[in-house]
Amino acid sequence: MQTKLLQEHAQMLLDTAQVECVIGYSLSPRGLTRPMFIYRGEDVEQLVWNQHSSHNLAKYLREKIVDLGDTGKVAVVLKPCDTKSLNVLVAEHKIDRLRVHVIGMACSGVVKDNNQERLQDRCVECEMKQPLVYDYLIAAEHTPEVSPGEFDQDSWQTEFEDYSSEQKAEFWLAHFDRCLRCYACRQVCPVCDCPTCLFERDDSLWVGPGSSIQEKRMFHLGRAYHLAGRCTGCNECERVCPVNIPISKINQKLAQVIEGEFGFRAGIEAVPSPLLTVVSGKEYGG
Amino acid sequence: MVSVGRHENITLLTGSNVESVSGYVGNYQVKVRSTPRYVIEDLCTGCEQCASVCPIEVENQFELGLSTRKAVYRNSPQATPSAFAIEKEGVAPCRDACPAGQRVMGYVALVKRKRYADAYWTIRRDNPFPSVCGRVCNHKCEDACSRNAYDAPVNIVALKRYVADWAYANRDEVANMTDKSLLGTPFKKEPTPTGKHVAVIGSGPAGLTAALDLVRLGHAVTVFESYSVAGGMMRVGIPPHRLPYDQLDWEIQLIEDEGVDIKLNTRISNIPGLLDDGYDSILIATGVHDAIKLPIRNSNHPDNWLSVDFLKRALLGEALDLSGRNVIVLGAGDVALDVARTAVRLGTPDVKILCRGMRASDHEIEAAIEEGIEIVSGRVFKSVVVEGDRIQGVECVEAEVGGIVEGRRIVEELPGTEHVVEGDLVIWALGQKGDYTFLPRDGSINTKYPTGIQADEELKTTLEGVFVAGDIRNGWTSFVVDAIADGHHAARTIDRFLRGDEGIEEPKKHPRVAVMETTRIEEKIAKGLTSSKDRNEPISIPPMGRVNNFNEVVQCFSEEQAIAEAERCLECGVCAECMECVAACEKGAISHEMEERVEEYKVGAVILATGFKDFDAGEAPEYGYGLPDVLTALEFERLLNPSGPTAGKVLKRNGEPPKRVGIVHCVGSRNEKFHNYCSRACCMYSLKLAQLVRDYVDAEVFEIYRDMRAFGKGYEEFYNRVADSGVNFYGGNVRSVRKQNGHLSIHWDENYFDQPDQVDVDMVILATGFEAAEGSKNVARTFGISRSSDGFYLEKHPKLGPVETATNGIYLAGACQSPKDIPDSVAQAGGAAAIALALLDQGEVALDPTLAAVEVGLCAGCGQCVVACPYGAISIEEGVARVNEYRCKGCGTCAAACPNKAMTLVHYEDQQLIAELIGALS
Amino acid sequence: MNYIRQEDLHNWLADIGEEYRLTAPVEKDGVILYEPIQSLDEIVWDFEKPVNSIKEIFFPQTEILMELQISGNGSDEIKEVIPTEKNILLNVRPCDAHGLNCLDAMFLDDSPPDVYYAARRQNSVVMGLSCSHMGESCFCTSVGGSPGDTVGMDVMLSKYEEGFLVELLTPIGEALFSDLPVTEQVIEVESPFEKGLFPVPNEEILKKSFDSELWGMQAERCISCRICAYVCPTCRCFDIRDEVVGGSNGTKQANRIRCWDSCASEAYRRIAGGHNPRASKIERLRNRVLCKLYYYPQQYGMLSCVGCGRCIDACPVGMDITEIMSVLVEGPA
Amino acid sequence: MFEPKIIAFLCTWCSYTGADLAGTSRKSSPWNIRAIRTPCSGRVSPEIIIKAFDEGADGVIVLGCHIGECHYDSGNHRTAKRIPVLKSLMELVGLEPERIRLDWVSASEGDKFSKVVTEFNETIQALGPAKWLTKGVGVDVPVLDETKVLQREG
Repeated sequence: MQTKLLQEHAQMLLDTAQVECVIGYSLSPRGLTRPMFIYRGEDVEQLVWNQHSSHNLAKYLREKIVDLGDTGKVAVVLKPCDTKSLNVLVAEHKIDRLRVHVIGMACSGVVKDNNQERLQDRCVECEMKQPLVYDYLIAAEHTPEVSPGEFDQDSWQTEFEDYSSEQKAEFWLAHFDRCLRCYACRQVCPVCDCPTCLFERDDSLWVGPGSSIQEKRMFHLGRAYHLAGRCTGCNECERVCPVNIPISKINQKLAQVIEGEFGFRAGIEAVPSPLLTVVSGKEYGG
Repeated sequence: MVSVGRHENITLLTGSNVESVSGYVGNYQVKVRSTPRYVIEDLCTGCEQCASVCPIEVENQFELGLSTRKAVYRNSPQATPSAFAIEKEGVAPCRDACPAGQRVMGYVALVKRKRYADAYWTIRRDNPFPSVCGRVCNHKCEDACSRNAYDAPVNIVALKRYVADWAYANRDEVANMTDKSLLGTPFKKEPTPTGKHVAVIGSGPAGLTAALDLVRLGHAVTVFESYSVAGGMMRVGIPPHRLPYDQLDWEIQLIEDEGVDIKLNTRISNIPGLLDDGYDSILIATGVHDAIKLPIRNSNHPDNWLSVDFLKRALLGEALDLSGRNVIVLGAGDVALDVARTAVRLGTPDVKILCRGMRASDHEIEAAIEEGIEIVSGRVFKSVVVEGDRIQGVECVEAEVGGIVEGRRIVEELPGTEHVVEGDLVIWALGQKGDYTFLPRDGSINTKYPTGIQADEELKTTLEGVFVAGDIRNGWTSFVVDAIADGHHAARTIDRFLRGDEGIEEPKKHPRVAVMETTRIEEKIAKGLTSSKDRNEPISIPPMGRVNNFNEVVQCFSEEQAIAEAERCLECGVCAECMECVAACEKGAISHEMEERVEEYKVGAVILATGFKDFDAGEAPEYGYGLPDVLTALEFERLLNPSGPTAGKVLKRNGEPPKRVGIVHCVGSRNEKFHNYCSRACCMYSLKLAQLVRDYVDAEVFEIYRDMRAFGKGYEEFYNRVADSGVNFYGGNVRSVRKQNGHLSIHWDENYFDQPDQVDVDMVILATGFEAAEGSKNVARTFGISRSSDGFYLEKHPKLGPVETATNGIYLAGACQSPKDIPDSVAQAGGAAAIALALLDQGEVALDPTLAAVEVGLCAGCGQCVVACPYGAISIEEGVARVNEYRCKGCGTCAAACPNKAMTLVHYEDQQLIAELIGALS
Repeated sequence: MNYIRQEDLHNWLADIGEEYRLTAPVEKDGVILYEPIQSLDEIVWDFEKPVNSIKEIFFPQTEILMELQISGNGSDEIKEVIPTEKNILLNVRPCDAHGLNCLDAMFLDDSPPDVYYAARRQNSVVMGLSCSHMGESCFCTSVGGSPGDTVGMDVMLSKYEEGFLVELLTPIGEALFSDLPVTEQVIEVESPFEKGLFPVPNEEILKKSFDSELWGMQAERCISCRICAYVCPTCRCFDIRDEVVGGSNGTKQANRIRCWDSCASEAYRRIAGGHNPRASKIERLRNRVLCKLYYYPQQYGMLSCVGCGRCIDACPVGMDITEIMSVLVEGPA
Repeated sequence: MFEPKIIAFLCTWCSYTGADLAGTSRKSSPWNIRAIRTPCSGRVSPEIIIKAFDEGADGVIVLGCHIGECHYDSGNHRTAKRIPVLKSLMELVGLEPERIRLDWVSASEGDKFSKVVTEFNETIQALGPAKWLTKGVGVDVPVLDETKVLQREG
C-alpha cells in the first residue's frame, strides 16, 4: 500500500517536473532491497517500500544536489530515523533544505539482513514512527508483526560497564582487529562526509594506511568522536560492516554522554551539536 | 573636564549605553543607545531655574543619598556637560490609564507644594472641566495607581476636586494669571486666525473640549446646542447633589471667553447644509439622550417615565413634586441612582431600585441606601401592573444573576418566584441610546451596527469633513473623561483635516509605563521619601441634612487633608510632566518630546574606562555601617564638598562636629571573606582624610591599619607628615565597630605589643575598597574581552600589555582594569590614548601571524569551526570555510573542532604539535 | 582415491602445526574469516565461504617492503624485509585457489616476479576443500570455475562420510602427505552443478560498453567504499608509501610499506597535483568490471573474476556484478 | 619506581606562564611532565590526545585558563566540553579515565600548577603503564628453517 502511494506521488513529482530525481528503494535481480534513483515518470513502478528498506538515503542527498547544479530539486524517501540525519545535514549547511522534497514514510521498523524475522536492534527501542520533517507523508499501513528480538541495549551496557578496563580493551581490540579498513562504515554514514577523511590523508599524519590494530583503533575512535552529537543512530555503519564490528555501541555511548551533558539529541531539530555551540558558565569539567 | 567637554574633537555621549560592537580593529561599528536628556544641551545655561520650580524631589545618588535633588537636575555644579537633564522613569501609571492623559503626578506634586494655581493649570492642560472630573469621574487613574500594591491608591479625584474648588474660589485671581495650561502644548491664547470655520453639534464634554482646542489653534468655532443650557449630560444628566452647576458654568464660561461661540436652543437637522453655509468642518457630538424602555406590558402607560427626561425636567428647574408617589426605578447604573436620589429630593420617601444586578460605584450605592432608597436586585421585569388607570407596581421574577459577559448580565430566572413590587410611578433607567434622526436621509453619514455612527480611527465619518466624537460615536453612554479624550482627539484630527501637514500631531507617549514595584515602594516609604499614611476620604453631609435639598453631598478636602493625601503619591514617573520647568526656562531649552536614540558610530579603537564600584560596607556588618556617624570614605568626601549635603562642614548626625574620628583601613580588601586583593588607594586616601579632619574640625584621629602602603612618589613623605601632625596610628586588624555607652567603639587585634586594641570615637570613616563595576560582565561580553577572577578587565599581559586587551583595538584605562589611585589612572589613560593614536595614525593594522587557515580542498563546509570561533571570524562561503584574518585572534579552537583538520592554526599546525608529541615521547 | 579419517587428519595437523603456521577459516563473532589459528579446534569445517579471501596470506593488506635507517651522514641502511613464515592453508575454497592462480599470473609469471609474494607462495601449501553446494551468491560455474575445481591447490580435500577424500595435486602435496595414513578407496565423484547461470560478455560487447550509460545507472548507488576490492580474491591493486616511524638522535627510522588499494576509492587514481582521471564513481565502477572481464584477460589470458560472489554479499548497497554482466549482454532489464 | 610519560598541553596565556612561575618560585614539579605549549586549551583537539596515547603516553593533562578568564573569551569553554566526552569515549574502549585530566591554572597560580601536575603524576604512577599500546592478537610465527625449504617447481 505504502509502495503504491509512494509510486503515485513520485510519478506526480516527476511528471510535473517538481523534482528532477527521486531517491528511493528498489529490488535487485536477487531480490535485495537497495537504493534506486528514478528520473522518469514511467520508471516509478521500480520503487518499493518494505521491511528491508534499511539504507539511509539521506546519504545521497548532498552528492545528488551537487550533480543537479545550481537549481533543481531532488525528492528522497526517508524513514523517520533518516529524517534526523536530514536535520543534521541541514544544520551543518551540507544541504539546502529548499532543494529537497522529503517523502516521509511512517515506519514500524526494518528487519535484520541476516534474520528476516527480527527487527534491527535500533528499531526495537525506537519510539519514532512518524518522520520529523517531510514535505509529503505516507502514513503507515498495518505491517505484519515481526518479533522485536531480545536485544536490550541497557543490559548490554550495564554488563559492559562492569568490565575492567582490560576487559573493555580486550573486547574492542578483538573487534577492531577484524577491521578491514574498507571504510564502508564511513562511506555509508550520511553525516560523515569530509572530502578527504582525516584518517586517510596521504601524509599519514594521524594514521598510516596500514592495517595495524593501532591504526584501526585510531580510525574508529576518531570517527566516533567526530560523530559525537551528530550521529543520529541510523546504525548503517554497523549494518554494512562486513566483519560485524559493533560500531554503533560506541556511537550510542557518546550519544548518551551528549544527552546527559547537554540534554541534546542529534537530529531532533536542525541545530548543530552543542558540543561545539553552547557556551555557558557551567562548563567546568576537568 | 570642562576642557574635555569643550574640545572640538571630543563628543561626549552622556546617558548612553553601548548596545553592541561589531567589526574588528580599526573598523569597529559601535551601536549606542542614548536616553534623552529632555533639555537641549546647547540652549541650557545651567541657571537652575528649572530645578527651583520642579516639584519632584528624589534621592541624590551623587551625594550617596545624603541629600535629595529635583527631577530636573545636574550631578554637581562642576558637572560636564553643565546642562541639566530630566529624569523620566516613564509615564506614570495614573496618566497612562487616564483616557484624557491627565498629568496626575504633576498636579498632585504641586498640591504637595501648596502651589494650587500651578496645579490647576496642570489639570487644565488636558482637561477643561476639572470640577466635573474631580467629582464624577470613574478614575481609572486610581485603579492603576502603583500604591494599590501597598495599601490604597492616592485619592486623585478628591485632590483634583480640591484644586478645582480652590480655583473657583480664587477665580478672580486665576482670571488675571497667565494661563500656563498652554505650556508644552501646540495651543495658543490668541492664535493667528486660520480663516477656517468649524461647527460643533452638541455642547457636551466632547463638543466643548474639541471647540476649545480648535479655537486655540486659530479656527473659528460655533457650537450648536439644542437645549437651553450648555454642558450636555454634565448639565442635564448629573444632578447637582453630585455636581453643582456654578463651577461647571464657570468652566464653560472660560471656554466661551476664549472665543467659542455657543448657540443654544438650536437643533441641527441638516448637516450637509452646514457645509454649504461655509463651515469647513463639522463635529457631531450630540451624545446619547434617549432612555431605553423595555417592550413589556403597560410600559407605555403615561406613568412610565424615562430617566433622561425626568432628570432634564428636574435639573432644568421644572417644579416637580413627587410627594406621595411610590417610585420604582428600573436600572442598575449611576443614572438609576441619580434618578432615585433626585426623586427622593423631590419629596417622596419611598423609592425602590429594581435591577438584575447593580453596576454603579459602591460609595454611590451606600449614599443611596443612607437616603432610604431600597435596592432590590436579582429581579427580571415581566410587566407593569396597571389597575384602572393607575400603575400598581412592576411584576418581577427572581433570578440568578451571574457576572457581566460582553456587557450583558448572565441571568437565570427562577420560575415560581413571580411577584409584584408595589409602586405607582415607574422611571426607566436601563440605559440610553442615541438619536440618529438628525443625520441626512441619504445615508451619506453612515450609522454603524448595532449602534453609533461609523467612523475611522481618525474619527472621520463617511461624509467628507464631518467628524464624530463622544457617546454618539459608539451609541452608548461612557464617562465624561472619555468624552473629553474624544474631544481632544477630534480637535487634532479636524485640525489636520483643515491644515494638512501643519496640523498638530498626536501626542507622543513615553514608551515605558513606570509602575513601581512593591520593594521600591517599601524602600521609599522606609526612607521617608513618601508618606506612609492611609488614604484620606472626604466627608459627606449626613442623610438628614441632604435628602430635602440639592446641595452637594460629598465635601471638599481640607488643605491638611489635601496635602497629606498628595504626600502619599509615590511619584512613579519621577518627572511629573507638570511643565513648570518649561514655564521657568527663559531659554526655552526644555523639550519633553525628546525620544530615545540609537546611533551607530564607526571607530578604530575603543578605550574602556568604566571605573569601579565602591565596596558596599553593608556586606560587612562587623564594621558597624548603618550606625549613625559610621560613614564610608566617599560619604565623608561628600560632607567635605562645599556644594554637598552639609555645605562642606564635617558634622555628625546631631549637627555637632566630631571630636574623635576613627578611620578603619582595608574594609572589603585583603580579606578572603570579600576580596583578596589590596585596593591600593585606600591607605593614601585615608591619610588624606585624616589630614582633612585635622584641618576642618580639629578632632583627634585614629587610623587603624593592617599595613601602611605608602607606595609611590611623595607618599611616604606624606605619611610621615600626617603622622607628625599628631594622628594616631594603630596597626591592627579591626574586629568590630559597635555602639558602646554612647560612643562608637572600634576593636581590633593589635599587630604590635604594648598598643591599645580598642578606641572610642564619635565618628568612624570606613576606608572601603574597590570592586569591579556591576556592568563589567556585560561590557566585557559586548566588547569581547575577558575578565580576571576578581571581575576586573583582563589586560593583554601584566607586564608587557597593561593597557591593551586580548581584543585588538580595545584598550583599558583606570580602575576598570584593577584598583588604582588617580595618578595611576591618569597615567594608564594617557598610555591608552597614546596606543590608540598610534594605531589610528598608522592607518593600517598589523596582525599577529598566528592565524587560522583553511585547506580548501579538505574543507567539507560543515560549519563546526564557525560555531567554535569565539570571534565570529569564520564564515562558510561557497561551501567552504573562510577566515576573516582581521577578526581571527589565533586561539585555534576552530582547528581543534575541524573533523578532518582542514582548518589549521599557523605556527601551531597539527604536524608541529604531533612532531613535538613524538619528540617528547620517544 | 585416497581417504582420510577426520581424527587422523586432526592428529597429523597437530604435528605439522609445529613446523608450519596453519591458516584456516575460523569463526569470530559470527563471521567466518581465513585467519592464522592458535588451536585446531578453531578450524571451521562446515561453511560456505569466509568473508575475506585467502589472498591476504600472500598479499597482506599491509606489509613492510623495506626498513630504512637514515642517518643523513651517508651511512644510511636499507634492509629488505623478505617474509619467511611457512604456511599451510587449510580449507581453501576452490574459488580462492582459483584466485591465487590469477594472482600468480601477475605476481610471479610476469617478470620481474614480486619477491614478497613469491616468498610466501614458496613457503606455503594450499589445502583446498571442495564445495558441497553453491552458495546464494556463488557463480563460479559461470566464469569457468566449479565447486570441485582444483586449480591453484596442492591438495584438495572433499568431505566424505566421517572423513575426507584426498586428491594430491602437486609434488609438494605429495611430499607433504607422504607420511599420511590414507586408505585407498574407489568412489566416482560427479559434479552435480549446471554451468553458466550468468552470461559472460564477450570482447566486442565490453569494448562497445565503454561509453554506455549503464555504468552511470549502476554506479549511482555506489558509496565508494573499498569492500568489493578487499574481499575479492583477485583484486591486487596496491599503494606504496614511505612512513617515518620515529627514530632518535639524528637518525630517522622509516618503513616502505605496501598496502591494498581499491579502485572504488576517490583517491585511487589521484595523481600529484591533484588531477584524477577517474574522479567519478562511474569511471571507477567501469574500471573495476572491465578489469575483471576485459583488461586482465587481455594481459594474462584469464578472467580475473572467480565467481565467489563475495562482492555481492559484502556490498552495502546491493550492487551485483552478475547483474552488470547480464545487462551488458542482454541490455538493460 | 615507575616513571610515566605524561604529556601536558599548556595554554600559553595561563598554565604555561603558571609553569614558569612555578619554576621561578622554586616549586617542584615532576620531571616526567612533558609540556606542549598551545595558544589556548581550545586548540587541543581530542584526536591529538588519542594520538598521544598511541605514541606511548601514559597520561595526558590539559591545563587552561579558569572559566571566564579565557584569553580568547570562550576557548576553554570548548575544551571543558570536549574533554569529558573524549574521556567517556576512551573509558569505553578500555583506557582508565584518570589518565586524562583537565584543569584550570591561571598565570598567577604557580603553586597550583605544581600541585596539580604532581598529583596527576602520582595518579598515573599508581595506575602503572598504560595498556593502550598493543600489537594486537597475533600468533608467534615459526621462522623458516633453511634446511627444509620447500621447492615448488615451475
